[in-house]
Amino acid sequence: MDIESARKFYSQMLLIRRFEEKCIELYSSRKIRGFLHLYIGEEAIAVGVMHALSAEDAVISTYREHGHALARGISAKSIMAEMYGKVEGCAGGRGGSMHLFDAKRRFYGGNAIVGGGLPLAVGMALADKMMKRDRVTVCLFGDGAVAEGEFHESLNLASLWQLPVLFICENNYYAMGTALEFSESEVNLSKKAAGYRINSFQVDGMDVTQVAESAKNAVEDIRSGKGPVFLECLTYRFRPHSMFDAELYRKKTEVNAWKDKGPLVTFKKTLEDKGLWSKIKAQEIEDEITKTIDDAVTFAENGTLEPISDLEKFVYSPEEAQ
Amino acid sequence: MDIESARKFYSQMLLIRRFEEKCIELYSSRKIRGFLHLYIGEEAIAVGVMHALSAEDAVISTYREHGHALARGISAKSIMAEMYGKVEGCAGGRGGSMHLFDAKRRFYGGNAIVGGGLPLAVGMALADKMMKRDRVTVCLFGDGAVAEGEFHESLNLASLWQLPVLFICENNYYAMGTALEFSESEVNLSKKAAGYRINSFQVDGMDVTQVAESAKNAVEDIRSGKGPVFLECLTYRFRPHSMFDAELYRKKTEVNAWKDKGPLVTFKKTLEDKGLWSKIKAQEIEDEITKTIDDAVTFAENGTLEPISDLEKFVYSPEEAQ
Amino acid sequence: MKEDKQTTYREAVREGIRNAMQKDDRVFLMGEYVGRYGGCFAVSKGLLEAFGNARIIDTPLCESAYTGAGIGAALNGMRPIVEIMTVNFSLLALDQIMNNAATLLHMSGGQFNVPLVIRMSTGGGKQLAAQHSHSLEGWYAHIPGLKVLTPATVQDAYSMIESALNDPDPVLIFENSLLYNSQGTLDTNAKPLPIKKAVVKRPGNDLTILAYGINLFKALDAAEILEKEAIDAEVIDLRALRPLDDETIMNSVKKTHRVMIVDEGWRSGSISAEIMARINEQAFFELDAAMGRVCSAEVPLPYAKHLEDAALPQPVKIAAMARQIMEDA
Amino acid sequence: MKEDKQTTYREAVREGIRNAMQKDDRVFLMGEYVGRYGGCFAVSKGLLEAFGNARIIDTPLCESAYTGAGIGAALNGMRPIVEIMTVNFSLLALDQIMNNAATLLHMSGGQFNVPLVIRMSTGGGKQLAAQHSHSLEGWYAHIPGLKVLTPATVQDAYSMIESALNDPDPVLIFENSLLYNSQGTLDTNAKPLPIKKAVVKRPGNDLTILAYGINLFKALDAAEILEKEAIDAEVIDLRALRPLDDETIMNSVKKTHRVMIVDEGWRSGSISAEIMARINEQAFFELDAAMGRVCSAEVPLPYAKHLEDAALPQPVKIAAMARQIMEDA
Ligand SMILES: Cc1ncc(C[n+]2csc(CCOP(=O)(O)OP(=O)(O)O)c2C)c(N)n1
Ligand SMILES: Cc1ncc(C[n+]2csc(CCOP(=O)(O)OP(=O)(O)O)c2C)c(N)n1
Ligand SMILES: [Mg+2]
Ligand SMILES: [Mg+2]
Repeated sequence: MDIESARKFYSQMLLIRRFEEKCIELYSSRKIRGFLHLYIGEEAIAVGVMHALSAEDAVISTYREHGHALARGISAKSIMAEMYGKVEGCAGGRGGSMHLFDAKRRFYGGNAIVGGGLPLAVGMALADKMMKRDRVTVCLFGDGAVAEGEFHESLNLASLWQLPVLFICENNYYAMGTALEFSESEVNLSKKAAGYRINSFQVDGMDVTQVAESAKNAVEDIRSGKGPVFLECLTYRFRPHSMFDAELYRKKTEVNAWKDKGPLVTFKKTLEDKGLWSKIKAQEIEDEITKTIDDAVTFAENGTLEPISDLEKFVYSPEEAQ
Repeated sequence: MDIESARKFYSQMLLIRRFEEKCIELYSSRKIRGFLHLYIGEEAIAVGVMHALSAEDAVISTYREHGHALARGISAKSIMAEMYGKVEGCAGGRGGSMHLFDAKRRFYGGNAIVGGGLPLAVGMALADKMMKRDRVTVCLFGDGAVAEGEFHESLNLASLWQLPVLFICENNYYAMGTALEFSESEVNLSKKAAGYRINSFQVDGMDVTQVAESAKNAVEDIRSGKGPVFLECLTYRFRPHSMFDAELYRKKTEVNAWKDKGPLVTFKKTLEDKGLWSKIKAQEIEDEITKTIDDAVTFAENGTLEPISDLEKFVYSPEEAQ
Repeated sequence: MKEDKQTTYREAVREGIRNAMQKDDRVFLMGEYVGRYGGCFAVSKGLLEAFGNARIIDTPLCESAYTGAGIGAALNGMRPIVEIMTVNFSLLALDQIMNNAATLLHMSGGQFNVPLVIRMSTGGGKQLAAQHSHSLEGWYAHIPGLKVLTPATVQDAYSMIESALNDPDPVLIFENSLLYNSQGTLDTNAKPLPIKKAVVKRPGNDLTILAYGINLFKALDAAEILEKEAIDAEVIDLRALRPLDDETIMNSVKKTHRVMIVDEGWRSGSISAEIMARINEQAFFELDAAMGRVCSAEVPLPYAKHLEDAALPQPVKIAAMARQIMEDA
Repeated sequence: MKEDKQTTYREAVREGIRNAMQKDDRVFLMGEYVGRYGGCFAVSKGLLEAFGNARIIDTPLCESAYTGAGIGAALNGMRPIVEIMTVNFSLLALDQIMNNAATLLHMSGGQFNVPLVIRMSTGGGKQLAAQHSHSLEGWYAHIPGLKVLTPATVQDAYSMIESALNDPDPVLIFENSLLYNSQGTLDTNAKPLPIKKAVVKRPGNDLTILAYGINLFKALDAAEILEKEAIDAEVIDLRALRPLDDETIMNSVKKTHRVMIVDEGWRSGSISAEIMARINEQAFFELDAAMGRVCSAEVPLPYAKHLEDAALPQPVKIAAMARQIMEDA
């Protein structure tokens, strides 16, 4: 690994971590409202996967997507403004935490219906294939989505039609309060995906380099026309499902054991082992991130509220387009 | 095989065949209307499967269910009356060919939404398991249903909760005009089911004894608490999908090759080989069936039409029950 | 549960379920997170401990299959309560609800009734945006074969569980998620009102305001505003959207001759429209003014608080509509 | 396709699709059996041969995923036409339609529009019973973000494909399966009427009958019956259920002062109710009589012919309602 990648991985993961820690604060002070699903513990996946994409590729995500959005390059400012419900937000303040969008970065949301993004990914990829464009569509979703019918229908279509989709299953072992073993008769999810004749792999979702490499290989295979790929990334969310969750369904000891394997500590250790840790200048990164986040909060605070008279705007496209 | 079973199998299969041949006639003379999906070619499955059930077991079927209904013991009379839209029909004339029902025989329809019966079967079996009743629910569906999300969700639940369901997939290689290879990325459907950790088997759906035996074993396993079983029965429909089908999607030669392997010819050959053919007195059976069907038609012809004033009856249960 | 104590709506639903489960072992609860998590709105908290995981069943994420499984279990002698987290996700189960639950009895010529209860949370007001905030109960009321209940009070939150379970046919119960923390008195011995019975919550002479669910309280607030302007509004809690209690509605119209409806569904094709249509059909010449309605704006609900507030019915908007109707003609 | 020749509705839809596909390679057709089978109602027969299987795509049975895939393809620059065999099966795709197609533009703050066309057959009359016969187009018209078209004539069956594809937002087209064999003249050079334009098909002075789809013809038949009784009905083809053409409707009400609606949806919560609500709101004092509606009976449609006929709107029922309205007050 070169210093540049090391620095990038670390700083992106740390940005996500710090950004969300700030979100917790802002949620408590009621600046952010609605549902807030934190990605803390899972940062390596977003960073590793987005690293493998080009600007032309497309991303479809879930309601737990701050990390995906940040790693895709959407600014902390516009994400924070979104959570403040301001016009300057990446969805104009209409989406909030669960519905980040960014046309320029080909980030198609922010889908809060579990499994709802998978058919969209199939269609995006179908369009690329029809138009012979050299693009990949990445679709992220959780282990919980695997039980939904749309998972089944979408994986079948993607494989049947050999579409350029990269399926990223973020298996954090829980869907809200239900452990995987109570959701799935077959808990090996990559095996499940292989049943659709899709190339499937299980990767350590706590290891950013492993995720990045697997994603890179997958994207290469997809671009070379080998059809869709499914990556199951094993991970864990350190925080409750959302801000309303008493975590009755799992033990503190389990959570703590996973925290010890967290993406930031693991990566730090790797860098130390390779003698790269001192070279990435962690404190500098930390300081930059502090500033980025402060700026984001200021930006959001100073943002504007959409006039109420615009409420019905964009239910349909503007008249001139119709 | 004893003569009794041989006679039963043969006469049930022939009844279904002759009954449907009569249906074609009656459809042409506009006595039967709506959609009419014929089972001709697939009779061995209905007969084999129903043979394995007790009166306490339940059946959930599709729109191609004349054979299932007859083999389950619903009278030709009440089925024919149903297709005539008469009160004496097994659904009071409200269902027609696609919606045969019979509470006494625990025949829960006649579901015309592809895949729509699978969740019902899961729930029926769940109830039996909760109430510790020694019953099996059989759910029949076609290869086309396998692509639907409800297939996936239902198989997962049945396996996860170890429910007493027997899934019978009638794989006739086509869903309307779409051959299996254009529907499924994995065309081995029993393998697909096994992916849910369900005991799954592929059987020759043209061979009534093989179906009967496999179903019997499956039902025994289910009763002994081993969870659901999936049987993929390989078969073929000799006729078009419904009465509106130009069959542009398959070749006459293919159809004819399958006809040579049809359940009646195959079974006749088996009986001949075993020296049982002459003993079952095929002509007697044929005569009995002719009479059964004539009687059914007469019964249906003489049936009564429900008064129009009853149109809204049974949208809700009668007041006294509410 | 003692009488007359202040009880939350959440507790009332829970006690309604507990009561039913104690009385009848055919009753069970099934849905996402009803057990180990304690219910996504904490409604079923403690029920897993009380009844065990054979009767408080955590399902995987598969709305269609577990709703369909509820139908199957109901067909096979049980009295299931299926919980769907929010009405927004129920779209995934609509095929089962309309094509099976609502049709089986009629289609089978009366042979197979479906005694199933489906509970879902509904409504906006929590900044959950466009995929978690809709109010589709009025839309569901279009479907023959279903009954649609909308408990607004703590008492109804409790009693309607029993009414629904006693019904031989599928009943949908819509609980406004914003009401779970509301409080009221609960009499667990009270005999449930008939499902199809609207209730006059505030008698009045000048104008009728029809509402249900959380909007009942907004309508009552509006009535207080109007009272100060000497407009005497009659406020009626519809309680059920299917069947509608035409009799209570028409009696009020005959008294006040002016009427408006408040409802959180999108305006076009709302249950308000149906009520207007019926009043037009059954009491047209009783009307002294055009009827009015206050519904949600026809938008996928936005996240930003000020926009969400603007999109939903509010007491001031209700009062304004009432004034307009009073001035008409 | 020559002008003025008699064309079937089926051919008109097909030529509409062919025309669009020839003009724009972003257009493609996707659905169950649209290719090798020739379309379940033979609408797309011949298109596979003309355009190949990259643009005429047979899907497996998975309504939710292929409808969602249509949305995704639309987001990614295509102009998909998704065919769902009948509206009854579209319930399986409702989550995609409401939570994605209808909301994405608003929810994304205007960034992502969804130029998707979904065609479905609708309606009863073929004895297909309770799971294949419903008319849910009026119900779909409740959803903001969608447009809902109901071509009744051969010309509209053709032209609306173009109108729908030119629209930047999701458009649902409902084709009555009973109309596919109907005939009419087709002018392929005619400029399509705006989507939101109701058309007076028969001017009249005594009473307005609003209808759409196949019921337009039943309404016209009723008008002939009424003519013999010296009742001069104005018959209007609504053409679109969302948006509704309030202006044309109100202009007619102001002329005739009596109005009824014919629609094949279930009565409660029907689009007829919404139209009544709007007339009440916008033209109440123009009305000389209560408005009337002829809808489908509130039953899952039965198989038996006499019962199905009884459940659906029919010219004699329409005429009877018209007489009643003429006698009112
Ligand atoms: C169709 C649907 N059902 C239920 C929900 C409520 N819900 C939101 S997140 C969630 C859990 C999903 O778990 P998983 O897919 O594992 O993702 P994770 O939250 O673990 O990242 C549920 C049930 C929903 N949003 N959509
Ligand atoms: C959800 C749904 N989609 C489409 C249809 C229309 N349809 C009726 S039968 C059929 C083919 C089903 O094929 P398969 O499951 O293989 O059963 P087969 O007809 O071969 O017995 C289709 C698509 C339907 N009834 N339900
Ligand atoms: Mg998870
Ligand atoms: Mg088949």
